[in-house]
Amino acid sequence: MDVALERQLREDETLMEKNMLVTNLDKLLNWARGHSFWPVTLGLACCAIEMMATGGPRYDISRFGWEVFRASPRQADVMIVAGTCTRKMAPLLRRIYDQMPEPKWVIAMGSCANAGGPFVDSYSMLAGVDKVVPVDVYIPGCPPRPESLLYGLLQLQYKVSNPAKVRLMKHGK
Amino acid sequence: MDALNNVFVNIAYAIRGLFADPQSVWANLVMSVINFIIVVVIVVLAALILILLERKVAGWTSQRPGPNRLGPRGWFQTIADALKLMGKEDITPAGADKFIFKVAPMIIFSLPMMTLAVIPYGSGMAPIDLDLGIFYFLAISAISTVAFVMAGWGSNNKYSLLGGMRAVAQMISYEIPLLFSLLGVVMITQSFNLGVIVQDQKNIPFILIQPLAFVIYIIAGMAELNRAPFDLVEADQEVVAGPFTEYSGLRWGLFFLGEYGNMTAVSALAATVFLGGWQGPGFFPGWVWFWMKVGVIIFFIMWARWTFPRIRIDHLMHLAWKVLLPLSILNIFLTGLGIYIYRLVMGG
Amino acid sequence: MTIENTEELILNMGPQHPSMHGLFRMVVNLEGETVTKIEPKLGYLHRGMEKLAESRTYAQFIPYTDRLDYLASPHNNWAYVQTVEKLMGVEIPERAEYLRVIFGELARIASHQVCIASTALDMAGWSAWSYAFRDRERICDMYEMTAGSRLTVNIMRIGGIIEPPAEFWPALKSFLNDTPEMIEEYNGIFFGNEIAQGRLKSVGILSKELAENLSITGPVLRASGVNYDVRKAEPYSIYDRFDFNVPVRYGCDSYDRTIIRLDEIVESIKIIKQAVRDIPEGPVMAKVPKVIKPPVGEVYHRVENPKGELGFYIVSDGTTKPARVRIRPATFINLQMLPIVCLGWKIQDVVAIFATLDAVLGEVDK
Amino acid sequence: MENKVLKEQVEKLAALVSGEVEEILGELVLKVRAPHIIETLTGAKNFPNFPCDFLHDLCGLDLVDHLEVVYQLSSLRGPQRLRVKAIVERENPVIDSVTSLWQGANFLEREAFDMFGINFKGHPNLKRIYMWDDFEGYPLRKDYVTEPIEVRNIVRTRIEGE
Repeated sequence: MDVALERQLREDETLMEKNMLVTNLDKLLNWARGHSFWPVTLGLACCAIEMMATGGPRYDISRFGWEVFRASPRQADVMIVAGTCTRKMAPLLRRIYDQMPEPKWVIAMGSCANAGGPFVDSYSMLAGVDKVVPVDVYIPGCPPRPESLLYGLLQLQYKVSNPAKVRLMKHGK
Repeated sequence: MDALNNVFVNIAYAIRGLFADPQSVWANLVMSVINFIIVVVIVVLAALILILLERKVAGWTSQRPGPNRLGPRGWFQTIADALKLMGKEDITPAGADKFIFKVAPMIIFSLPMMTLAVIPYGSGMAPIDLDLGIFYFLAISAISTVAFVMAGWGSNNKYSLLGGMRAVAQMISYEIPLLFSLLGVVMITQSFNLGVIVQDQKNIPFILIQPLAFVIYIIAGMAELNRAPFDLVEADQEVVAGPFTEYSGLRWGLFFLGEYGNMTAVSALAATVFLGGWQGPGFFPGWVWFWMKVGVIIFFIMWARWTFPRIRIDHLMHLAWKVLLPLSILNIFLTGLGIYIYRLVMGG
Repeated sequence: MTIENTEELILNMGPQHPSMHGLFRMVVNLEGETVTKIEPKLGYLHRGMEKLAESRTYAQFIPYTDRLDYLASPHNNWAYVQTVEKLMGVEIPERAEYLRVIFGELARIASHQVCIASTALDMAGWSAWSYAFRDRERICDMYEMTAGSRLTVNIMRIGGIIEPPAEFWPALKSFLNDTPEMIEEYNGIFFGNEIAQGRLKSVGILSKELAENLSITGPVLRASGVNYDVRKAEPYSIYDRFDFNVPVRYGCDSYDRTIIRLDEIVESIKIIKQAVRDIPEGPVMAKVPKVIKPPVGEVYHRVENPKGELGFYIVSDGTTKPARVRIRPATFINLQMLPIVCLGWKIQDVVAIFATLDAVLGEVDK
Repeated sequence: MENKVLKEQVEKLAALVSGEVEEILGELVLKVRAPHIIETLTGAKNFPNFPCDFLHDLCGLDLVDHLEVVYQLSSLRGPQRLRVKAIVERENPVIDSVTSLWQGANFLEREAFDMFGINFKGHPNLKRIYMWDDFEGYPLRKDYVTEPIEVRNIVRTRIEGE
């Protein structure tokens, strides 16, 4: 990217931060959102067990305040797609996503959810949930370790709390 | 000590003193507004603290640390949660009965404020000193059943409907033993006034005279609150979230506030009626004693929630109608007998 | 007065539902809270394993078996590699057999712990869930030392197994030492609980005759009073060398289906202790050709998976890829009891009965 | 010894239903034509001393020129095992359902129908079990070509009621 564009982007960001009335409120809300992800229980396959283990005593996702797994998508903020999404499941996955209230995020946990994983050439597989829902964080692994999930959530927290920085990062900076 | 004990009462006097006539309508109105604000603050604060406490207790029972990242020992966690809930989208399902759907959480939220207004938090510290305190308390808390049904029906969701129906069955059944368990105390004190009941426990808290009633009250109270092991109404594993399934954002947050407010109210009544309310063996001012007693009961309720599995619906009904109700009637009978004998002996 | 035109409530549970253990879906007809009809619907996790096997070499398919019943992945590896070994006529070294038994039984314990945990969780027993998961982590640690993975271990090879590192043995020993206390805790927090017993006892009766007719296997069958365990009836590997009992219970109800897993944990510990005592030194891999090319033929082999009998039916056409791999998933067949057994019980019982089946959707849907 | 007695019985049964008996890797395999399947399985279920009365598994098998349905039989009371194979035409794969003998065949037959398109006559609820209802083709047949990834990635529309 050329220097001029980068400068312009940075100026845009500073302008927004300085001049928008709601920015401070936004900051507060983003801080709150980043520290209070309530995932919807969407354990699809093997990764779900690691997701449960993350909630278990050893790894304890509750330290970060993210242990409130909501059964109803209406009360959830994050959809952790833990496992294989088949073509039969895909429309339902989309439906659960649609039922979640804004703002919402999606984490694709595991190779299958990222890109189909080892099953990608099977007749019943969808090659990654990003064909169905917009994914914010991809966590590789088959299945990812609980630490990976926590790290992925921390990355999402960073993304949510610092939208300006992430917007710049999107342009390679 | 006395100064600490009466700090709030004195403040109230001081405020009244600002008016020309301390007992004028205007003074009463201002005091009512202040009382109302205090009760709202109690409900909201209680919910904020209790939600964190609940998560800590959950961690403790399952050998986890619980929230500890945000702020000192995780104390800001609920603040973040509350702020986040405020920022969420508010969804009203297309098929919902919109008016009922929107009113239900407000009703739930308003009930604990109404009930907590009659509790004496310290000597002379009842926001409203009602002569029919217990009666009023029970009457108001019974309304929550209606709110649950409204939420269940209004959502136009099968899980919600099922949860709402469960709420009716459960809460109406447990209303009766709850009421009867308190009657023993009323018979002894000859008063519905909560202040009088606390005064009468100067020497001995009623839990020692009425242990059976206390046990019945706690069990029925837990059922009234829809807390595990009686949380059939919002049983995650069966009816997703019961009547709250379709609620999102702040509306759902109101349900949360209402739930924890109700928990505070039921525990406060237990502390008042059975544990001696603000009466304590010194060391602390009365209102500190009161909240400590409330805290112990709340902790017990939470502990039970995270330890026990959920009871089945027919066992639930069995427990209400065939165990608790006869026991509470027996308790009333025994109390009456005791009062009779006491009068005979003391020559009353 | 009779009310006419009443309607049953048709409730769709799943595929995304907290008590459905993944992506199981059932359509439940309810009369009040009572179940009048259940229709299970599967396939939301169908990944086409059997088709994939036809385009993979024999060795390449081992990691896929991990993802069948992901709670007991060594068992799936074991069943598959044994089937291939049977087809090729490979004899594997003694030490490898012992190690396979150790890992298999560890997997059984881990799987049963999850079963107990999820049964408790489906009844909102949060503490019991976390206690069982806490203990399971230690088994995951042992997997991790050996295979580098916590869940899908891919630990076995055609002709042998991975040799565990030196620190595996002390970890195993300390785990075995702590097991009596662990079982005591499960008993105290879950099985001894009055409410849990009330929820599970004499609920969801699966009679012996029905169980046999429905081709049910594993702990569910044994909880219905049938003393049948492949490890005893048709000892594969070296199970004939160990002294252990097959736990059988005669209650046929949900409670027995759950607590029989605790009994099996006790027996598994017994087997592991004997295996650790007797394990010889030596190689852990047999001499197997680099390119695995079994002769033309077909073979069916089954092992006792924690959930039931896991069978592999492999047809070879003499090439490096199997012509057909058929997986007999135990819980898929066990699930057939659900529409029959649940009739007349409350919706809460359906959740509990489903939990006692210990269905793992990876295996059910393949 | 047991195996010998069982073999005799299987041979007797084979003669009755005009099937063939083989022994593959120590296991008895009885091959029959599709119309005889109920007769064969009833016979196997009622063997005098070694009844093969437990349906272990049922699966389809594609042998390019014809399809087969493979039944794995065993017993909970003995070591006897028997594999029965029913030959089904590829063009018109029809066979009698064995749900009347074993209720446990219900899901297994649905699976074979789903994967191979074998039609089980008399099955109470013969619908696709794994794939969705309007899926085309029978995936486990050898001539089934997996759709390219671009096609598979198009999300299908939800069927009402799901």
